[in-house]
This record gives sequence, C-alpha cells and structure tokens, in this order.
Amino acid sequence: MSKSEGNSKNKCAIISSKLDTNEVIIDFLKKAMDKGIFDAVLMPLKVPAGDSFAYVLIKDKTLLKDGVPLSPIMSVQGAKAVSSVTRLGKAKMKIAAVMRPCEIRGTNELSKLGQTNLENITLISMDCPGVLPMSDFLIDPEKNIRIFNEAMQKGDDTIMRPVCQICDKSSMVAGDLHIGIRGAKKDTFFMISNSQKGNDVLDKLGIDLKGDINSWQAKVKNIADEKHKKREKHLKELKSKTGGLDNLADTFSQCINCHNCMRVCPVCYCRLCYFDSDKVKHPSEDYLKMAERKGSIRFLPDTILFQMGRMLHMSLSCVSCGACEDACPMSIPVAQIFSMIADETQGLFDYVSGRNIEEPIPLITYKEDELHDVEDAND
Amino acid sequence: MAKEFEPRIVGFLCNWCSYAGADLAGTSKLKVPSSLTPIRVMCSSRVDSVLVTTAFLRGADGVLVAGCHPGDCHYDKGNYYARRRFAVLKKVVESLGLESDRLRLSWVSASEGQRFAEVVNEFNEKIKKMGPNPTRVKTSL
Amino acid sequence: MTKALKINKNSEQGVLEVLKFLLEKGKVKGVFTLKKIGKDGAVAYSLITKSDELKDAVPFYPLMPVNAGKLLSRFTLRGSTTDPVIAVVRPCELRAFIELVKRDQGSLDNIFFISSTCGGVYPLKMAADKKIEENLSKYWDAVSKGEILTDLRSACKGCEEFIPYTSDMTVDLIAKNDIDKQCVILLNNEKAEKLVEDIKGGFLARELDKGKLDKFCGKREAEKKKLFNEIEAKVKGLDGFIDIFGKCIGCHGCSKVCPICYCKLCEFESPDSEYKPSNYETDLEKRGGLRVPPGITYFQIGRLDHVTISCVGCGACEDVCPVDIPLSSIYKKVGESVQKLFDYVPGKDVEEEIPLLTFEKEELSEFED
Amino acid sequence: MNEKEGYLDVLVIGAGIAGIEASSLLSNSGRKVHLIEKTSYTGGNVIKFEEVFSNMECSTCMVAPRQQELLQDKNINLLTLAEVEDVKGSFGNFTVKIRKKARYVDLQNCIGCNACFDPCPVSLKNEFEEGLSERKAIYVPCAGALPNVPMIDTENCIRFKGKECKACQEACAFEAIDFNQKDEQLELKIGAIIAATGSDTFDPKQTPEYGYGKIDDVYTAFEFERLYASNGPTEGNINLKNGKAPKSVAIIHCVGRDQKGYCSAVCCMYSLKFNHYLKSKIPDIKIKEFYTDLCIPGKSHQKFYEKMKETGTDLIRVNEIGVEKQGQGITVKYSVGNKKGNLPVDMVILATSIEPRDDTPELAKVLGVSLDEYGFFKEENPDASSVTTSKPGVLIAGCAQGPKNIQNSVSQANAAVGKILSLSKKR
Amino acid sequence: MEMKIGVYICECGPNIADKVDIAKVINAVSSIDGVVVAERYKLLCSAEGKRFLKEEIKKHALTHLVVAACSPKQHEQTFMEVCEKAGINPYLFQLANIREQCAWITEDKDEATEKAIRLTRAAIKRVCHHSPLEKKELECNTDVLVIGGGIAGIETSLQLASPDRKIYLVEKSSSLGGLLTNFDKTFPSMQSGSKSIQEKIQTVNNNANIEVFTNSEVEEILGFFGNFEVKVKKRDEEQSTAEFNVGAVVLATGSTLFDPMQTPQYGYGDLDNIITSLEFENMNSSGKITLKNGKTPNSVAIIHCVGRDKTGYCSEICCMYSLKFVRYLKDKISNVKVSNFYSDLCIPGKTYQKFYDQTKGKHVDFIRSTDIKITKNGDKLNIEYKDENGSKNNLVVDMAILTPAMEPTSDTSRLTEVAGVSLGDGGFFAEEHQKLSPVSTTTEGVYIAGCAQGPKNISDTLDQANAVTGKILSSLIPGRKIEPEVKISQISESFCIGCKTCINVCSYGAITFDEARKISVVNEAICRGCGNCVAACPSGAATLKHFTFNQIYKELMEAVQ
Repeated sequence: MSKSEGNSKNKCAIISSKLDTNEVIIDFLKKAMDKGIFDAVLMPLKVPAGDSFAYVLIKDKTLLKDGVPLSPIMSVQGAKAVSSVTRLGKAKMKIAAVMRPCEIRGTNELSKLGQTNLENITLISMDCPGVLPMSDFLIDPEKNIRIFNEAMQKGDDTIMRPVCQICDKSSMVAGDLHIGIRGAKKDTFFMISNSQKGNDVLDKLGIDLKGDINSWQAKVKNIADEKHKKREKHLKELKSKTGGLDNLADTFSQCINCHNCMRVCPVCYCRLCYFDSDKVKHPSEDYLKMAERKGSIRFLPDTILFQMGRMLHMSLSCVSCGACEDACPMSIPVAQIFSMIADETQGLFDYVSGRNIEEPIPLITYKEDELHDVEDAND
Repeated sequence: MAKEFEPRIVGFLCNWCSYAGADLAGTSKLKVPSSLTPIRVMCSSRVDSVLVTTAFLRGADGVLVAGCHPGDCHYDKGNYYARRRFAVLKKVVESLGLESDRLRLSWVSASEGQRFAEVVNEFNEKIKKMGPNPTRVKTSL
Repeated sequence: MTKALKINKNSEQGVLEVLKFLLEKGKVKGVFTLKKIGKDGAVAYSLITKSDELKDAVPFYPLMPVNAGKLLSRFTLRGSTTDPVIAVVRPCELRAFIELVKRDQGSLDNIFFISSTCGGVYPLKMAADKKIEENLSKYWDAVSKGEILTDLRSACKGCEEFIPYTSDMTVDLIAKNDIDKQCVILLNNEKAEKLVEDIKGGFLARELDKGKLDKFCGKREAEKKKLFNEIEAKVKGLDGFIDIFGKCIGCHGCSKVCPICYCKLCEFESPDSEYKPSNYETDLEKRGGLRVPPGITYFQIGRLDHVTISCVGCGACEDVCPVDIPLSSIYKKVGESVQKLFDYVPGKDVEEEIPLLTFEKEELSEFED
Repeated sequence: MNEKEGYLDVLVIGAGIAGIEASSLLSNSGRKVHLIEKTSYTGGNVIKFEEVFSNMECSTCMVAPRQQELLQDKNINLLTLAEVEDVKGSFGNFTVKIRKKARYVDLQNCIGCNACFDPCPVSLKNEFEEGLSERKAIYVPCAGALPNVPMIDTENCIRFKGKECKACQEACAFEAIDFNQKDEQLELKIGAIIAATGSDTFDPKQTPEYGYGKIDDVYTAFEFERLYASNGPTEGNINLKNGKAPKSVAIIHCVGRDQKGYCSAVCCMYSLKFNHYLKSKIPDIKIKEFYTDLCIPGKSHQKFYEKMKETGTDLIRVNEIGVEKQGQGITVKYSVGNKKGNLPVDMVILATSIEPRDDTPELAKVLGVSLDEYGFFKEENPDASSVTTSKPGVLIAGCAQGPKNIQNSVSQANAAVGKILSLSKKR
Repeated sequence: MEMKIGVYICECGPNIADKVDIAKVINAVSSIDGVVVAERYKLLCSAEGKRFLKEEIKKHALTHLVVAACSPKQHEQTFMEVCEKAGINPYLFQLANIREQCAWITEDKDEATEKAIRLTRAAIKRVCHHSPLEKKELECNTDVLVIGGGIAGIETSLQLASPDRKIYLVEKSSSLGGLLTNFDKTFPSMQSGSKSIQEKIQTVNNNANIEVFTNSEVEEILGFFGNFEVKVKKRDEEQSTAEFNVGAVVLATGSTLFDPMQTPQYGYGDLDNIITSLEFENMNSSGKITLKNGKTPNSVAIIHCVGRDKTGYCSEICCMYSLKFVRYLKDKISNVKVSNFYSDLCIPGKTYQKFYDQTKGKHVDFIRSTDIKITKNGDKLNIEYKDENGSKNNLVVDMAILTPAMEPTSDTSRLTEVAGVSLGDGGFFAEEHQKLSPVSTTTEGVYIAGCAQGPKNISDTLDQANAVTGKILSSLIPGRKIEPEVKISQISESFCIGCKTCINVCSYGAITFDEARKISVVNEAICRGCGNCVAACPSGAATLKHFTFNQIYKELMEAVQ
C-alpha cells in the first residue's frame, strides 16, 4: 500500500505568502478566528520560562502570535491534548487543533476509542520535519530552537529523533486541513482539504480549491519512499539487534518499570493500566517460587510481559509518534521497537492506525473468512 | 542425560466444542500425551492474550487455544474475535524473534475426539523437537 | 558496644560472603539485592535463591533503579513469606518501606535487612549512558574518604539521613579508609547475631565512628543548603512555581516511582479529577488561554500535599523526570518543613504513628489566629 | 376444548431433535414431560451427521449440549427403549400405556466406562453405523451417545440364548448389569401428546438399477454420513472397500422419488453437503451430481450451492440413470434428453428419499390419528399450521409429519408446544 | 473466615484407581494451604458417595470443595447440588477432570498420576479464588408487541392473547391481513385464502386482549427481555405516539415482491398484458381474467424465478403458486393454453408433487428454459428463450404472468436498528441459530415469524407463529420471575475508561454505554457469560464471574510447573 495513499484524493489551494510555515499557519488561524470560523485554537506555545513548549487552548487572539505549530519538541502528544478537551463531551466552541500528522492520527484512533469527540474540532496538520529528542533539546533550549529551525529549512532530519528519521507518514493527511510546503514554489504553500469540514472552512474564507496538487504529491511521495527505504533498513537492523529472547531481555534490562512510556503514549488511554492493576500483584510466596525455579529473578519481574502486553493492547493503534522513547529515563529505543511491531500487526489487517477515521480498529470487527494461516499453524 | 524432556503445554479449551472433543477422546480411550493440561473456558474468546503471554513467559513450552470451528461458536461469533486476537499475539511474538511456534490455535468440535488427540500429539511432538522454552531459565525477564 | 562481624574482603565481597553463607546454610530462602543482569551490565534489584547466582550481585552498586522500599512493598503486599528473606537496601529505601508498612502496604515479618552508611548513588542518566562502570573506583574512593562527589544525584548530595535506623545489620562504609580490604558489619540485634553466629570470620565490638560521620554530615548539610538556595531562587511565588513546572509533560512518572505514592489509582487520574468541558469554557473565558492537558500545578501541589509528610528524599522522582525538573530538592525542602512540625522522621520507627493519623490536644498553636 | 381441569403432563414420542426441542421447551414452561424413545439413545438421525447444511456446522456440537440439558432436566422423564402401547381418553385426560423394555444395565449405577464391551464374546454389525462397523451384544451405538449407558441386545446375547455367560457382568465394577431386569408396563395420566417419531430413508434395494447391495462402493446417504463422521467407523476417512481413497464419485439424487411420489425436500442440499465432505477430505476428487430438479428453497441454500459450484462440482441433469459394475470399476449410465452418457467412477452415493418409519401405522392406530396417503402423520389442514391432527390434543412435529430439514422440524416442535400451551391458557 | 478446603478423589471403580496412584495424589495435595482433608472414595457420584460428601462437608466444616473425578459435563451439577444441600455455595466448588482427560487417555501410570496431581492442584488453587454466586430473579412484563399485521402477526396475536397477557399488534398499513387478503385460494387444498384471513381479522378485532394499531410504526424499543419499553408512532390524521411496556417483541413484518422493473428483459411496465403474480391474484379474485383490451386470453405464459439471480436465493413458493395459477386459469378459461417457463421445479414436501401431477396435462406445458426475453408481437407477446439443449426458441402468447422473488419488506433494516437484531441471508432477519432457534434472535425476547425470517408458504408461516407462541408462553409466564445467567461479566466503574470495545464485540447487546458517566455497563439480564468482552478490555476493567483472571491464572501457573 502506497504510503501517501491517504492523500491521493485531496483537493488543494495554492496560497502565496512571504511568511514562514509557522507564521502562515498562524496567519490563517487568525483570519479564520476573525471570521468566527473558529472560537479557539489548540496549538503548541512556548512556555513562560521559554525552555519548553506546551499545548495551549487559545481564545484570546492576541496570544496567537506566540504559537509555534512546528515546535522543535513533542512535549505532549497532541492527541492527548484533544482528548483531554473533548473526552467527556464535544466542545461547545469551534476549535482548530493544529498538530503534526502523527498526532492527528493518534487523535483519530482515540476518537474510534471514544476518547475524543471531533464534532466541533477541525484538525489541521502540516508537513512534519520531525522533532528533536527531548533530552537533547533540554541541554540548551535557546540554542536548539535555532538549530531545529535551520534543520527544518534545509529539510535535514539527521538531528531529529530516530523514529522521526524513519517516519514515512510525515505528510499523511488524516485530518481536515493540511498546510503543505513540500514541492511548493518559493513563497507559496499548499492549502489541502481532506474533508467536508475542511472544504467548508476554506469556502468561508473564500479560498477555492483549484490549485494543482501534483508537485506536492510528487515530492511527498518521493520523501515517503525515501524514508520508507530508510525505515525498512533501520527496522531490519533493529530487529536483528533486539530479536530473540536474549537480545529482547537485554534491550529491556535497563527498564525500571516507571511506565513513563505507557503514560505518555497517546493510545494508552486506559484509566488504570492492566499492568498497574491487581492482576500483576502476586503473593510473596509466588515470587519466591518463581525465583527458586530459576535461581534468581529480577524484581519486579514481568518487564517483558509489560512491554509485550502493551504491544498486544495498543500496537494496532500505535502511530509511531515517539513520545514513549522521549519519556524513557533509561533511553531504551522503545518507540523504534513499537513502531516495528506496529508495522507487523497493522499489516495483518492492512490497517494504518489513524489513517482514516472510518476504518474500525481491527479487534472490534472480524471477517468470517480470514487469517487461516494462524489456524493449526504447524511449522 | 536424565529422563527425556517432558513438555508443559497449556490448553485453553472452549466448553462447548473443544472441551467436549477432549472428553470424547477420553470416552473413546484414545492416547493423548499427558503434557497438556486443559483449562476450561466458556468460549475461546475469553482467552486473554496477556494470559497466554504470561504462560509463555513463565515457561510454558506450548500454549494451545482450541475452540469451536468458525461459524459454530456457541456464542454466535466469539471465535472470530479469538482468531483475530490470536493472530495479533502470534505476530507480536514472531516479530520479537521469539518462538511463535509454541503458540497454536486449533478448531476442535465436540465430535472430533480423534482430531483432538491428533492435534495434541502433533503439537507435543513439535514442542519436544523445539525443546524446553528458554523463558523457563531466563532470570531477567 | 555493638557486636560486629569482620570479614577480610572488600565490603561488597564481605557482604556477598554473608549472603552466600545464609543461602547455603538455608538460614534464608532468598536474597533481595542489586544484581547485574543481561550482557549490557544493567543493574536491577533481584530475588536470588541459589548462591551461585550471587556472583553477579552488586549490593552497594551506586545506582538506585527503583526505590527498593516500593519493591519490598510489592513483594509483601499479599502476605509475607513463610521462610525468611534478607534484603540489602539503602537507608532511604528502608525508611520508605517502613512508611509503607505503616500504611499496610507491606509486612516486616520474615525479612532481615542489611543496610549501610550510604554514600549516595549516581543518576539513572549515567546508567542509561552506560558510564557507571568507569566511575566506580572514583565513587568508592570518595566514600572511603568521606567526600561528596559532584556528579552524584542532588538528592544524595544533600542527604543527611545516610545512617540506617532499623537495619538488622549495618555495613560501615562512609569515611572508612579500608573498605576495599575489610568489611565490617554491625550486628544491631540478637536476630542478626544469631543469623551469622556460625559463620567463619572475626567478631568484635564496634560502634560507628560518630566523629567522622558528623563531619561527613556537615558536608552534606552544606550541600543541602546550596540546593535549597538554588530552589528558593527559582521558586519565587506562584510564577516561579509555574515556571519550574512549565516543562512538565504530565507523565506522572514521579508519582509512579515515588515509594510513598502507593495508591492503586492516583486521585489525579481518577474520574473526579477529570476536567469537564464546562471547566474549559469558564477557564478560557477567564484567561483567554489555557494549557492542555490542564492541572499540572494542581497535580504537583496535590502530590506535595499527599506525600511530603512521609517523603524520605530518595530522589527517585527527579531521576525519572524526562524533563529534568529538580523535583527532589523541592520535595526535600517542603518535606523537611512539614516533617519539622511534628519533628517526624519518616521511616525512623515503625511504631511511630504517621502524624496525620493522630494529634495532640496542645499543638500547632502558631497556625491559629 | 379446555385442558384446564385435565392433566398438564405431556407425552412426547421420539427423542430426535424435534422431540428434544419440544420436551425442553415444555419443561421451561414448567410442564412435566414424559419423553419416550424407542432406541437406547437420544438424538435420532441428527447425531449421525458430522456437519449440517448450510453453514456446515458441527452437528454434535450443536445437539450434544441440548441432549445433556435433557438428561439433567428434572421436569423431563426420559424413557428409552420404550413404546406406546395404548392411548385412551381425550385432550387433557389421556391414559397412556407404555411398554419399557429392559436395558439390563442400570442407568444410575453405570458410569459409562465401556469396560463391559471387550469381554463380550458376541460381535455383530452395528446398525447405527449402517453395518459399517462391529458392535457387541452389550453396546452403545457410538462413542459419545447419550445417555452414555450401554444396553444388552437380547436377540444376540448368548446368555439370553441360554448359555452361561456373565462376561460383561464380571467386567463391570459398579454392579450396573442386571440380567434380572424385566420389561415394564407403565400407565401415565397425560394432558397432551406430541408425536415426533421422525423418519426413515428409502431402501435402494427396491430400485435395482442403482446396483445397491450388489456393487461394492455404492453407498446410501446415511452410510456415507457415517463414513465421514469423525466418531464413525472409519474415524472420518472416506475409503473404498479396497481401502484406497476414491478419486471420482457420482452422487445420484432423487433415489426413490418415483416410488414415493414426492420430493423429499432435503436431498439436493445434503448432496451438495456431501460435495463439501468429499472435497474437504480429498481435495482433488472429481464429483458429478446427477439430478432432475434442483430443489434448494429458502434464503440460505442457494449461497451454499454456488459456493459448491465454485469448488468445481459438476452437476448434470438427467432423465434416466443407472449404475453398473464394469470389471473392477463402476459405471454410471445416464441420458440427458436424447443424449446418452457413461461415466466410470470409484464410488456412488445414493441420495435416498425420506419415508415414514415402518411402525408409524401402528402408532397412528394407537394414537387414533390418521395417516396421509404416503404414510406420514396427517395434519389437520395442509393449508394451515401443520402440527395439529384430526384428534384434539395429539400433535405432530418433525419428519413424522413429512420430509423437512432441521430448521422446520424445530419450528414444528416449538409450534406444537405453542399450540398446547396457548390452548390451556385460554379462558 | 479461614478457608477449609476438602479434596476428594473418586476412584470411579477401576477407571481412575487403576490408572492413577491416588495415594500419591492425596499425598501431593494435602499439604497445600487451606486443605484440611484429602481423601479417596470408590464412587462419589453414587447415592452413598453423595451422602459421604455431604457428611464430610459438615464434619470438617468445609468452606470449599474440590472433587477430582470425571468431566464437569458428567457430574459438575451433581456435586454442586451436594454443596447446596450441605449448605455451602455451589460455586465454591471445583471439579478436576482426572478421568476423561487424564486416566482414560494416558498409558503410563506415573504420567497419569503426575497429571492428576497437576489437575487437582490447579483445581485447589483455583477454588481458593472462587467467590459465592447467587441466582438473581427479575420481575417481568408478560405482554407482547407484535409488529406486522399479516397472517403471521395475526396468528401469533391470537395464540398469545389471553386475560393475563395483552397483545399490541402494530401494522404499518391501514388494514390487517397482509398479502394473504389478495389470495382467492391457497395451495395445495385450494381453500379460500381471503375468507380464512377475514375471519381471523374479525376474531382479532373482537379480542379484548389485543390492541391493534394500524397506520402505525414502532419507533423505539428500549430495555431487555421481560422489560421492553415501546414507542409507537401513529400516522392517523393527527400524529400521535403511544407508549407501553412489553416483555417480548415479535417481528412478523412479512415480505414483498421483487420489482420486475429491475429486469427489463421481461418487458414489465412497457408492454401490455405482462402482470405480476400479485396483480394476477387480484385480477382472479375480481372474478374475470382479461387482457388489456377486455378479451379473454387464450394462451398464457407463466415466467418463474423472476429476479432470482438478483436476490440470490430460491423463493420456495413461486413454483407452487404458479401451479395454482394454472388451476385459476383452467377454472376460468376452459381451453386456455398455459406454458410454464421454469429452470428447476421446486416443489418440496409430501403434498406438492401430487398437486403438480394433477395440474400438468393437456394444454399445460412446462418448458425448462433460460435467457427469457419478452417482446411485442402485434397485440400479442413473443417469448424468446433458450431451451434445455441451449437452442433458441420462441412462443407467442396473449398474456404473461411474472412470478417475482420474495424480498424482505422495506422497513426490515430500520427495524433491525430499533429492535437490536441483525440482518441475515437475503436481507431477512437473522435467526439466533439457523437450525435450533429459527424463531429467536440474538436479542433475547425478540422473535421472528413468517416471511420476515425468509420466504415460506402459509403453513410454515403459521408453524412459526405457533413456534413463537411456544417460545413466549414457556419463558414469559405471569407470576414467574426470569432467572438470568449467573456467571456473567461485570465492568468496574472506577477503571472503565469508556472505549466501548466491549460493546463492539458483544454478540448480545448485553453492554450499554452510560453517557453520563462515560462508562460501559453490563445488563445482567442479557449477558450470557462468554467472556469475550473480558479478553477484549485492555484495562482489565471487565471480569467474568467464575472465570476471573485470578481463577484462570492460578490454574495456569499449576499447569506450567
């Protein structure tokens, strides 16, 4: 399945502007707010201390100028932000949520899982250059913001997080609107609509969708293919590095069970994780028996069980956003591993998490005639 | 070496078909390896992937999930969901380079005592060839 | 004078010998201590039942992957073992466990404790970067000299509670210049003496060297002052508080690893604390802009309120924080002030009631108008 | 007709699927049911099938739970080896005489370990397996039969022929075998009666042109069902007499239709089912179906037919057909319109018509209801509900009323219960 | 209270005793925590055996019972009853199957013994985590809603209505009777169809226990078996809605005819004298069979299977009513020539072939044909067709009658939403089980009857109406409570996060969503305890009583050792 398939049907407008991507997006939002198309905007802002970025729900237009849609880090996965605003019911006001493609895909997954209500939300994405690893960024925020912006201009992803470097969906349009820069002539941008909602917004703004989208699609495809090659190579290496019981155990030997990975994961939406529940708490005698059988067990045991369990529960919805790896105090390549697993499990059902909000999550549906290779599989 | 390796196989059997099939193997006095310990569940769809993974990581040499043939589910369509969950489980295990052959999904009906015996024999032989599950001795899981 | 066991090996080896002895003699069923696992040399707490598995054990490895108090609580939460187990833990870990036992989150039955005068540990980051091995000798050197390494975790640098209160055996490490040749284990009670009575090795009468340790404590106190000053400089009023937590990504990792955070479901993750759509409406009206997900300050203040009375200052929270918020200093500082009110030292004595679960008729008048 | 002041107990005759469903439903309503069955086991014909169309469901999985419930149901008094001898009275006040043959094995004591089979010196063809396998004089028809308690076949037991043999009794650890059991006469007070005695299949020996009985490897539908049954004589291996697997099979429809004078409604579907059987065991087998009119009524059946066609089944419409032995092999000779054809095959399966059981006339006499011209129980009105008879309080369900598939049999069983319950509810 | 577990191992005569070293088993299990007694007995299911168990329970004041014997399918119930009699909750019992799945299938005695130990240990560990379960009882409403006023609906209502059971009969159109009112005669007895139905309608109208709503549609059905709340919208002059409660719902919405406009080759709609079967029934009932020009047709073609290839199934009754039409024609027009164009003659059952044999004969042809096309030929019709041997042919007739396939009525799919049932083959209502529950649906308390379930003749339709009656009268009984399944799932309020995964996988609509609290809630009256939702729930908020995580986990751990 072509990685940019999600984009094939799109219509677009070409808007010319001397501003940079961030500014163009903000300018667009401002116009839309002036016209009353949106009552509020959800997007990353620099925090007061200036050493990080956080999602802020903005109603006061004057705050828009501080917005940084393309922030250099992913402090909170946007899907979590949208969920926290709409989980308990649709927002009364019309909100534009400006996020990266993987965050929007996460949002779509969550709405399939009843964790977001998108009725009054317009999802706006942009071509994503990737983000910096949190730990790198924190060493010197000021400097790294600069470095990031330069890298973004050059389209250089080598300083970005490993998962970003191998992300082949960095321009996948899964929301309502998408601002494209790839393949654009100087001082022009693509304004791409992916839904009726999107069309209506542009319509109200008097932007008509007559633009030629081919150059964007061509460029996007070409980047996607390139990254896809990189991805396959990288994941192959990763597989050989982490594959097999011993390697797997070693890979997670540093894990301290802080479950940060789960807590920051956009699609780990459970209130209480299965692996924090009583189900994993056993009598001391049982632990001792386990230890006696092996001579010694790490304590707590079941680190691998937790990781595998999480794969079983969420790899079908994993959007490879990398939040987990960012949050891991022991720098375990957890995002890369999950991304690898996600490709495999989603592949079983030709499913791409968050690509299309209409696609049901594979485990809540079935086909009568499928998957026969797992029945009575011998060798 | 000491006595030959006796596998430990866990068998989740659905109450209506596979457990009845296992019983029929008994009433027909067929030979079934004692390595399989049956665990009765009402429907193959009750079998929680995490439970299977737990068994696998705690040293089960094999895990068999057996239910009604597709279309025969006593609860209308449980086994279709069971199959999907099992597929995901198997894929995860396989992708991690672990021995996914230690997991098996089989459809055994209430009249297939013979088949039940065959399934278990076959699985048992295969597991014997594979040897003990290394998770048994790994201390750092 | 306390009876002490002397083994002519470096302190770690000495302790391992004792553990080996106890396992092989069947005096304990299991040993709970740090152990190297996997080829990457990761160190994790382990439960060891076969003495040959002790070969990879590193009881005093300068790293705290998890606060052992939390682990021991998980171990004994569903009842203690029928056979005795011995655990090698740090003073702050032992105190954390005592606090948890006070809350019925664990049991002291059938567990012996070996602890030590604690030189502190390196940050997890160093382990993640696989740099601890190369810093080991440096560490032991500093310990034996009774000095404070700059690259230790700040929580440890400013820790004055480095002497265990309720351990059955205490290994004398700090400012003991021959720890690489000699292991001295103080046997703090009959239980301990009985346990090792027929081990080969010299017995002697010994106390911890008060003088040296006070001197060391002085250094730690100075460090602590420094840290507190830094924090005071940063945390000036609400804005300062918001600034310092501005980076927080709301992963709640701090509460997950905090030994005192023992709740099954954290109040701040419960349905009651969920922000309702209406809250957004009103807040937005008031402020024009609202950080999402909200409640970060709320969470931190709430957590301070919940745990600081029992905070043992172990620093686990700061260690796991993905955005390097100086949590341990903040908690330590607040903790100290709260605990002073009842001159309560968390985990000092299991019999001592948690101040909030009791009261005196005549107290805290300064809070009344 | 008001059953109110009469008896409420119901007599159900025949423990096939219709009888079972009727009894269970009545029991749910709180009625006491006397379910009498001529044979030693429940389940009738349905338990002979491995799979049932059109969803190819496992028949045992489908019925066994119902049989189990039946045995454990306190409202249902199951009498096996029993037959109705006399019925007096009217709706609400029947007096029924029942003859219960001795099983010579105690239902309470026997735990179904089958230890008594081996020592029995007698060995003969097993009727349940259409004579394709052997059984002893003490036996259960097949593994998993319910109740799982053997009976002694006194016709063949040498002890009952005067010899001094207690082999089975000695083998039994539970004192379950009691040679002194006597046939019993019971008299029951009954409110209403449901006759669900099921049907038989046409004996192809009456139609010599198919060579049945003379040519090896010509099978009737039921024989073939057992051949495929995983709990059957060959454990589901479809083999020729010579032990080899057939490479080609001819399935001949409408065997006996001319003699009977009606379409048996289910043969086309079960013939297609046989296709599925054969293909699943011998994927590359060649199958030809010879039919006259394809009768696959209802919403679900054509789908199955099309699926079978996709698997490459060849259906040939014929006017005349016969089976002959040629050398070692079998040849099917047929004519389509004016064209004639010969087809050599390894195996022939005859889709035999459904016909009334031979004891239906006596039972009808005893019950005081009439038979139709074909020998099935006659319904009150062929244009109306088919479960009531000319005699109030006597209802009919299942193939005893006429050939039909399981779904319709069960509908009728439920309908018969509906009639009984609604009549006693009125006023 | 401290746990006192009694473990009893059945010798089952030689069946277990010979294969398993019971002494060893007893030895291996008596030391397990909580086990206060472990003994053997020759045959526990025997009368003495049960008495023995009962006394033991009393003697040792047991709180839990474990029996190692045969399969639960054999004697689980037996021993649960013993528990009940001895005064411990029957669910504090576990049966280890050491006969069927151990003694009988294992050759080597040591292996068998070892396995028996494993199974018994597992049972003991499991029973420690059992909790007592109590039967629930629910009050129920015994009134019934019948949707559809055709023959099926009418028959069901008449059979069900009684002083203690009110029937609400809702009909979409302005009058009762359905298709049958159009039929002059019914096959095979050729009795008057319309007459019989008119009489039934009369009795319905005179029945005080049946409330009839015509011109009405059921808008909403909430609740569950025994307790449905119904909203009916009436479409009379002033729109109004009626609301009432019932215990069961019957879907008897019948069927409609395939529209021949979709098959232009038959010329229906643009050529004269081509009519559908229904139009012909009416024409016949009106007393005169005539052509457009008022003349009497001398030759008539009856085209079978119209639309069959579109619907994808055989409508079962077309062949028979076509034969009936031949009778109509023969009765009204002495020397009329009738030609049946058919593919396969489908006349199943004992009575039809005779009807066919008596119908065919002089001037009645049966032409096996395909690729039929009807064109104009002057004021006549030209039927082009391929015959059996594939050769083209044609026949000129005055009139052609099309027998269109039967289809589900238009509001069938709407009603699946309202009643929470699913559509099956051909877009008809799906039965709960194709064979064993043909008139039930997967939603307990919602039944289907007649052609709404699939094409069928009048007799089968009436049978189904009575079948539904049987189902309802045996389960919804005035003064009797409903006893739902005991081993059902539960969802923890505090842990459920409201992702609806459980709701999506439930086959029975047993889980509803509490919008206010944003959590899933199990309806205890509907849940059948399969446990699908439990395995589907990622946060472990759902648990299945008597098959909880812990119970299975404990069994599992013993199996692994």
